Amino acid sequence: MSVLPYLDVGLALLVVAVAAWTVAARALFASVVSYVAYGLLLAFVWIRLYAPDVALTEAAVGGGVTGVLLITAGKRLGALHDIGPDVRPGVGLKLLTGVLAALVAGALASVILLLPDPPPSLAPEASAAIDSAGAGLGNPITAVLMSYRSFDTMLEKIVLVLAVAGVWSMTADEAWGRAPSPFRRSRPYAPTIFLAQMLAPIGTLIGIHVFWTGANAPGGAFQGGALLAAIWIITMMARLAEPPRVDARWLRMALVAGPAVFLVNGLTGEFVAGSFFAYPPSVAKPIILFIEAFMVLSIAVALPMLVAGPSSEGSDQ
Amino acid sequence: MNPSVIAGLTGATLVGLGLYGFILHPHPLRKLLAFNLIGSGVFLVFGIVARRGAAAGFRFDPVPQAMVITGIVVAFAASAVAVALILRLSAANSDLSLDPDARAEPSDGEGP
Amino acid sequence: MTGLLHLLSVAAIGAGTFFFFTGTVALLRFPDSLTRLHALTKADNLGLGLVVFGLILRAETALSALKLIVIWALVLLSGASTAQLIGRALRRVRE
Amino acid sequence: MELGTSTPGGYLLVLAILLPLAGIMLSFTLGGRNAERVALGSTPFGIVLACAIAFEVGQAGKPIVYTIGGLPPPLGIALRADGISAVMLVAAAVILAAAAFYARSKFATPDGVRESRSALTFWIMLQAIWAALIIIFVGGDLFNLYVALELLTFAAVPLVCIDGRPETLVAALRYLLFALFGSICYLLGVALFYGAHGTIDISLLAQRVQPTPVVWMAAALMTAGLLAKTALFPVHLWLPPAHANAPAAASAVLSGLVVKGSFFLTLRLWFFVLPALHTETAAVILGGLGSAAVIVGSVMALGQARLKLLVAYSTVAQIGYLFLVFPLASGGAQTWSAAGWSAGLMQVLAHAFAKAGMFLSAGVLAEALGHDRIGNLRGAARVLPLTFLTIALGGLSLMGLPPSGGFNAKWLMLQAAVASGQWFWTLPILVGGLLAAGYVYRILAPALSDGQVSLKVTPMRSQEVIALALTMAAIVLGFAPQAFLDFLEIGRPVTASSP
Repeated sequence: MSVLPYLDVGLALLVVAVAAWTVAARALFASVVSYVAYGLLLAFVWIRLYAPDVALTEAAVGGGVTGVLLITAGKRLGALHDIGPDVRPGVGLKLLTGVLAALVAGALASVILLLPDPPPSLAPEASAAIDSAGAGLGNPITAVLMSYRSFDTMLEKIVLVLAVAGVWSMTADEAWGRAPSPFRRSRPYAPTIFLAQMLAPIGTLIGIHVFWTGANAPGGAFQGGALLAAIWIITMMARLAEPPRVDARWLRMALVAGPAVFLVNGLTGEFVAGSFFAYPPSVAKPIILFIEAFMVLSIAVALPMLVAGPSSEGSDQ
Repeated sequence: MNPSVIAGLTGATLVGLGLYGFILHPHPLRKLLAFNLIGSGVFLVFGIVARRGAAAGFRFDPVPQAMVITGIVVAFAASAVAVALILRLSAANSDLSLDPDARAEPSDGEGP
Repeated sequence: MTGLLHLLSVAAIGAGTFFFFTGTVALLRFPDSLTRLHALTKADNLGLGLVVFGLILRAETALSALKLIVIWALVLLSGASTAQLIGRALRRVRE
Repeated sequence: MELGTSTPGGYLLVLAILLPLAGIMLSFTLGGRNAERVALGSTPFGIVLACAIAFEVGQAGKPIVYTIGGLPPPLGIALRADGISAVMLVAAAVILAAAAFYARSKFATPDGVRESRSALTFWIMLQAIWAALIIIFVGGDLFNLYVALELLTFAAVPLVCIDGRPETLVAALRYLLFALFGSICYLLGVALFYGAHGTIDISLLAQRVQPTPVVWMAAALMTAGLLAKTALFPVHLWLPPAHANAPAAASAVLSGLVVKGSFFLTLRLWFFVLPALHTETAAVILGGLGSAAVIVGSVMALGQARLKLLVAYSTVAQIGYLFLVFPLASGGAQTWSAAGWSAGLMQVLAHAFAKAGMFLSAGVLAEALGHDRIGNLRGAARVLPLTFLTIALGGLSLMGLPPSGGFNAKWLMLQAAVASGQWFWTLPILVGGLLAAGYVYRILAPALSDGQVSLKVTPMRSQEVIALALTMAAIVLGFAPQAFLDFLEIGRPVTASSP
């Protein structure tokens, strides 16, 4: 076991090196690719911090979905024009910024080393309370997300809806209502289609599995939803499914389903459990799973819509 | 050195690297990447706080970890909005060489 | 029996790691993208296969062994597909 | 003071938040004209709820609290409304309702179209700003407030570039980058607070905070992030193009309310979370930056050629005054400190109403004349008397002349500065007033002089009246009784602990 610290240091150095390359790379596209690799590496750091739930999220979102988003964006920008006249900052500014960044990082590092010992923690409280309010959820993260901080979780889903509305608002007026066509430039190759056909059923199964086990083991609504989202993105890339029109009623309903069910349940909590956003203890687990199922749906729809971008002219022809 | 100290130092370094890129890079997409580096550094700080808080049979404090998951989702949403904005801008305007300070001058008439 | 299994598992994982290592060296040292791709896919598939095999020997339940096999199959699938895609992209660039 | 249990009337806080959230989702799902109907239909309820909360707070004489899910902090999330939250809730509800009714004509879905991009975006984002502000005003949990700050950003940015012109896109992108940077700094501070004290509930933190390096670092990071979002000098550069390029109704909300959201959190941080720290240095730095903002913003406003940009730069200056509250109200239970506190809040309110009214007037003017170049305004007051009356009244409050909320604010600030012996803060207040007089004169002088101006479009009387009503609110604040100032003290930590 004595090899682990070296692995930790090696992993940390690798993460920092890839991050440094993301900042330093001259070409935009190289930087984007480097960032995607960075997101995947980061998932390992999270595993080492005993945070498998975060690792799953980071791998699915930080590496996967963000990767598709940035690579498509990088490709489009690269196809249009690279960064016009070279306005590279001067050496003086670089030096100044470098010193500033180093100061901030140094101050932060020293403060982190100064964090109090023994560390304060809500783990005992969470552990004590987990059976009362989290009602039989073996995964403390899911209990915290769905019970103690349910308000945050609902707001976060509304942030997603708002982000979708914000992305759509970047449409040209003429194209409003049409479907996005993010991948129109590339005709799908046979291997892409094959991959999508193979992955779609397996991935869907794994996504639902991750959501379902999330009640007791690492996983949960967000991670499961993100996997399903990734599957939909791949099928769209393979042109096995076309993105829907942004004014499709079912799409809008799917997007708000999660937060809406959450909100309605929060309101009824006042009458059935004595407080807004409270669950009646006897049926807390089924209710939480019920809400989470709708959140999976919303996430699985929202992430691909965020990646697909605004609707564009020339689609729907 | 235990993993949480290493991760903490990594987090601080990432914040520093990201800050450097965020200030210096003129290209908005590069700024966005740098912003995401800062973001993951900040999440790592949450991560070590959670890891240090191991107690009561838990190997971590679930509260900060839950916050990180929320944070990652929000950061992704932010990236998506920024990318849509950048792409729209590049389609509307052939000149994407934004040094934002230089760019805004004609529209708002502020001095250099 | 456990001793033998343990030995076998370590040997398999060690061999897998070796293949990963050679694949990485090849990625860094080979002259062009196609040969790099070739080395990488070979090394990864075989390397991961051996690691997965070594881990299956240590798996506590049949389900976790099955999960390991699924992981290997998925990586094979995506690795092969991406290699195809990169190869095509390279050919298009050359033409 | 009980912090962890719900008080009577606490449920109103949840309802106030859920109303606009439900509105967002309904508008988004139903789409088209329904988005407008939902937004307009919910604003009166919002005003009623805000007034009810203010009434409950006044009745109780102390903050009203709601613990969500019946789960008290530190594990759960608490909502708390004190005097300043209640007042801000009412102000936000009124200004948002005014902006919504003002915007009806511009963001109506055209006939024969099922749904238009700009209309849908506007009505959804307006409600989202509203929801985010309510959470910011009543939130008791620093991480919950982070999510609200992000909600505010995501709602405000699309409003800036809603008409899609390249310069608005650049302004929106710049705004977004600044705002994201601000949030991430804030979030890092939250992480450090949790690491140091195991809670991020404002009241619990206030009891536990010690002046350690970790806490100072957290406070510095959060303040820096919030300043970037509030556009305090020297991180103000994003504000003028963003606020000036947005449609008038959006500008009114952005300038009047949105920047106040992050300022409000700065207040919460220093006066509610960190009273245990010796904050003189921080207070002087914030006050100094504020003073610089007053001077720089006013001077820049003097040089603008377009009305909306002038008004936007005036926002930069007026934000500066807000930060004088940090040195002027830092005296604990001393009398001058209370004056400084009232002054700060009075400035927030007076500026919110006056600036919203002025931006709406600028919108009427630009619509009616087809331009907003100050150089071509000769004689415009004759064709748009009501609009120029609004601008003049708003200007009165910005300059700080009696009777107006702006005068009250500056008068209290001067009193606090003199009484506390910090006479140097009187300089920016007085100079800023003179400069404000200068830029208001620049608008009014040509408009009142002789000249021929032709109207391209007849202004809508309802829009002019809405703008006038908002500035009248800023004037009426000048007659605020002592009871109103006492209300602002409800729940303020220093006064609660003083005998």
